[in-house]
Amino acid sequence: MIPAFDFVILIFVVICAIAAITVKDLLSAVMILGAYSFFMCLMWAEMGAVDVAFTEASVSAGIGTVLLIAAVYRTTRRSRD
Amino acid sequence: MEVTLLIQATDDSFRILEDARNQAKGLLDSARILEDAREQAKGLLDSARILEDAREQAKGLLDSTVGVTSETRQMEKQKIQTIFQGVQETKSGFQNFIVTFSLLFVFWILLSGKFDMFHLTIGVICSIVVAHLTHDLLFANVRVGDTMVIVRRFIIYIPWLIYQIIRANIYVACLALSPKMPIDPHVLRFRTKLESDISWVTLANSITLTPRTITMDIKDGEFFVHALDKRVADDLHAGEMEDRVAHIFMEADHIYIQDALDVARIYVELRKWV
Amino acid sequence: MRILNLIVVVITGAILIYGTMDMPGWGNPGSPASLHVSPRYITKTLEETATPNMVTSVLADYRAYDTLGETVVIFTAGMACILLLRKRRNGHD
Amino acid sequence: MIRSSEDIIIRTVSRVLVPFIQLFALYVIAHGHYSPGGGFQGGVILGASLVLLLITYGPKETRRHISEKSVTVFSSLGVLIYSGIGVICLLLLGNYLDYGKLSGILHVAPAEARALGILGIEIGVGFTVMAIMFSIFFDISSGGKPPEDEKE
Amino acid sequence: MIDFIVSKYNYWIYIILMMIGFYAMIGKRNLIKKIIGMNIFQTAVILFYVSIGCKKGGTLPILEHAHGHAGQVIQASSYINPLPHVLMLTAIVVMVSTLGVAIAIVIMIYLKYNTLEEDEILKAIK
Amino acid sequence: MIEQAPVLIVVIPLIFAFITPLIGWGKKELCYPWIILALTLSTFCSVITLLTVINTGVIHYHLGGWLPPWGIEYVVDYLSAFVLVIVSFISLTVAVYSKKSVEQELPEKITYFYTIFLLQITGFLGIVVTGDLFNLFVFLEIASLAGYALIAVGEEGAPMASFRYVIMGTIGASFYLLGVGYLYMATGSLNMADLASLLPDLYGSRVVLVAFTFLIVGVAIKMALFPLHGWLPDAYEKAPSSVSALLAPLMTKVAAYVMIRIMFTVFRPYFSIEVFPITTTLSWIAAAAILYGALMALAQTDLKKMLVYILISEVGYLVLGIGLANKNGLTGTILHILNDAFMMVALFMIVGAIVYRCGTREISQFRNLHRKMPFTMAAFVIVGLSVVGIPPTCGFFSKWYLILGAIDASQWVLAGVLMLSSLLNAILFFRVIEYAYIEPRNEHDSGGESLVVTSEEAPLSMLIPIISVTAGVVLLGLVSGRIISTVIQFAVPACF
Repeated sequence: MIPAFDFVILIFVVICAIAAITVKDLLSAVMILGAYSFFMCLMWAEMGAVDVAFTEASVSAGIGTVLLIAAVYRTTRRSRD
Repeated sequence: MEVTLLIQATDDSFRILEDARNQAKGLLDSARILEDAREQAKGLLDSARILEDAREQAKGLLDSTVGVTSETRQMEKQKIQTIFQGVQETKSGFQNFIVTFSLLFVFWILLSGKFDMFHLTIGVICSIVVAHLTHDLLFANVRVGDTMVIVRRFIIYIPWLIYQIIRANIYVACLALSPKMPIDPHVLRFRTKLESDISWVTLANSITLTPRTITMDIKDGEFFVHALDKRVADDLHAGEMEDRVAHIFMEADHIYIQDALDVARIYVELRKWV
Repeated sequence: MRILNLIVVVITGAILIYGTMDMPGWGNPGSPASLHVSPRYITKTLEETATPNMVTSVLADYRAYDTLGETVVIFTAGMACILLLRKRRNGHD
Repeated sequence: MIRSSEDIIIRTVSRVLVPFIQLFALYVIAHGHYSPGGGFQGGVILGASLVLLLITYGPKETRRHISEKSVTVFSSLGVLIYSGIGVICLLLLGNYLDYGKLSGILHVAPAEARALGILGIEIGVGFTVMAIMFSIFFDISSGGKPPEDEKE
Repeated sequence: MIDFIVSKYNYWIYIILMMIGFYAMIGKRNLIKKIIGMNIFQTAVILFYVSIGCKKGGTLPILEHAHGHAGQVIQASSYINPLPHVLMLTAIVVMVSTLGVAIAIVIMIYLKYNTLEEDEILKAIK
Repeated sequence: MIEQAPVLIVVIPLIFAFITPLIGWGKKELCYPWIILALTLSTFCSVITLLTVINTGVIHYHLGGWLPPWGIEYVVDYLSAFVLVIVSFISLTVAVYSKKSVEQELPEKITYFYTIFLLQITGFLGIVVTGDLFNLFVFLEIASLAGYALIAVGEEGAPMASFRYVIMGTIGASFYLLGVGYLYMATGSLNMADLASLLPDLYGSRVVLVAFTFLIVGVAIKMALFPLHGWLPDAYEKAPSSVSALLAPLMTKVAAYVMIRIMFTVFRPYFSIEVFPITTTLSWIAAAAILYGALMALAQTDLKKMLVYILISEVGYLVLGIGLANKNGLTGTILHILNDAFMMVALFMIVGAIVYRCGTREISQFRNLHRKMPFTMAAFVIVGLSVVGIPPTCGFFSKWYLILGAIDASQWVLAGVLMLSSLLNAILFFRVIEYAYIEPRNEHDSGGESLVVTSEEAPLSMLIPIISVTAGVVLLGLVSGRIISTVIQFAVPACF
């Protein structure tokens, strides 16, 4: 556990989270969410939770993002907020 | 009166004679022109024959220089021979399966690193299952019976590719570090002699892996490559990489075994008829 | 409406921050969570389940029933998606 | 939405990669005892390889490899393996999911029997998760239209 | 005071993330945005659990030398607490299942009303 | 095999649910008898469990053979055995009832509908039987996910209602999970009994206070307690009729059970009464819920919507008993879990039957319904009387205990609210009965037409559950004294 590294990732995670809910284009929001999940998983791996990180990487950053992208393609990219 | 008539007749005959002479002259002239044309045609034919010779010579030259593909051809010839002689079914599916299985099992051992009985057994079982499910995927468009050779050649190809990558890296570093930055990016477009999609992709990925060039698109055998400067483009046109990829997948400048197989079937039919 | 939502969110955050005051420090080896139940998982896993990865042994043995529940959750979700979205192909089911 | 992809590079690369992805998934399932991973992660990776096939080759080609019926069978089979192991423990007069009792039929020490029981349920979880992840993606991407329309 | 804040920075970040997700869930009008908020919210809870399990001076929860040193005594303090990780594996699964069902419902809604904005849908239902 | 009964209650429907899709591929018609079989077995096991508990006391079942703080434990005491029997019996009834209405509403999705239906019930049973906080969360999620899916296949507007339920339900579940995490952080344990012995030393800690708050708020969202009830009316109104007949009685009751568990088992009763005085607040919120539900129900013209608001008011009764926190109040609540489950399932089944035959739920179009469906309407009248609280029926007794509890706590206002709500309910039901029974006088022309109305009773598979539950409503009223003396007085936490 290196606090400085940890801290940088935490800041990055917060930025990604805010961006994901403010971006108007849904596809971008979904991609940012994927990045968010990935940074989250990086942080967990760094905190020693390798199994959780592995699962998060394969589930949230992988399948979850794919499902959301499929949904966005299936519906629409536009959003009003 | 009589004299007048005579003179007139003589005049007329003279005129006719004159006309005839003129016509004969014209005919002679045209005949001479024809003669000339014939001469020229003859020359052309000669030159064509010379060209033919030159082409033959060039072909022979090509054969002797591009020695890399001759081994392939030899092999294919033998195989075609057997196909036509025995007209037998090749056991391609099974061989594909075996090759896929051994590849996957090697991959498993690399991942696992455990050599006790239990884990090796699991590895064998998993490899068999996956190979059974996907052997038609891994070698989908590859011609019959060549998988062993392809894998061997591919493994030999990798060190060369790494060497190319290192060389290109140094080159790009020199370009970037030199004070003038003499880069001249442009898009190349060329048609490849490769034929199957797997060889296209191998070539495209090799091009992309090498720094300074990126494959942007492939459309029906036409490559669009982004290159960093002119020298790179010349390198690509020289086509060493293409030749090597062709060598791996046994393509270009040889007979297809697949075709031979097709023809063999017709051949058998014909023999029945006759 | 938006203000109301914001107020709810801020109140939740405030309660959480209030709770954080009494928490043991981050990564403290003496916190109750690392003293009460978990030591047995760490020390006995090899002897009782022959599995060096504690997460696997807890997941699939000590708390296997949770994992069964987890698998059922996945199964439910899959069946739910089929129920909601899949139309029959014409004729046969 | 899903039809087979036109791009030759994607088609070929995914074709070559799928066997290796699947083998890696099986490795993750089988080595859950020693390294991070287990049934769930491996199942998700297996499902992802099927999703890759689906988005590059389209539903028709994918159905040749895994049909809708076998998806349903697999998803039920996985949970049945899991709960079936539990029921076997019940029949061996243990409590539900008490793998230690399996040593009676496997002829190994109780701890080893537990390890084998763990492997068994990981396989079950892997089956279910693979089938369900694929099925959820299939349903969402076909989006309520019968598959016939998607086949171009 | 600074020490107090710094020693628990993980918890502060998790609270911030949770508030972001919570706000997106109840404040945003777009259905996909709500789902994204849901994801962030649940991830924040998972971050909290993982932070509980953390132990300074501990290594990964996988025993080293599993076979060679059978007689060696295993110190509980030298490994990270595995229990929260197990719980969170389950929670992640629950998360993705909820995501799948929610997306399926959103697609049903879109097929019927052709929009993803909550107020427009409510208007269409009325 | 008797000692394995607690786990079989959950595992039997689980395994049957996994096989249901495979059966559906073969022959769709077999799904219905299949789930009836599963639920019958499960009900049988739960009755055995209840009898065992009455005879020998609390059952501890260790899953996987691990001892409690390390493994997961099933604890079946009087309260959970009692709720188990209620849940399994009610779901068996609804399953019998569901045949015709599912065939009418979802003809092509029968297989998957029944699969999820069974999983839903499994979720409820798992919540009730477990003794582990995290295991409870897992089964709560199974029940919720199944519920989202079942609601979304309903009529026009159901997907949107279901989506709001998804959002609210996820918030509730995450709050619950967060509360569990705080408790785990403070104590290091997840087992309820273990927590109960560890927590009293920590009651001053802010971590525990926050954990308690989040647990209660999370459960209250799942339960649709008054200010957090926003998702409920639309969701239950628009669900298919057999689904609302399953969810409406059970979801709220199970959540009430969880609330009792958390407040009086995981935490000692004096925590929520003295250390962190939340019970008084809860009882006032409950009173507001009762009045709000009854008043909103008055404003509805749609019978199902009216029932949904009555349900909100019934949730108020349950929480009121918890909030009073004395012996009579809790007895009332536990008795009301039983009675209300029976009354609500009867009412929602009746609405489903009416919709099945007439295709309408508007109260104003119910003219001559007593001629068309005499048995159904008779059942409606009896259950209506019970909801109002007329003595021989069971609804009276639980209200009686609640009022006693309010008097014990000397909360006269709450007792008044209970009386007032009975009055409001009387008005509500009388309005419906008036439309259904009293024929319009001035329409002589159409009077002839009304005589022609032939008896078009609901099909037998619907009528039998309705009539048996209605008989149960009366019967429970008659034997409620015995129920209290054999089960409920032991189910109430010992310190009251």
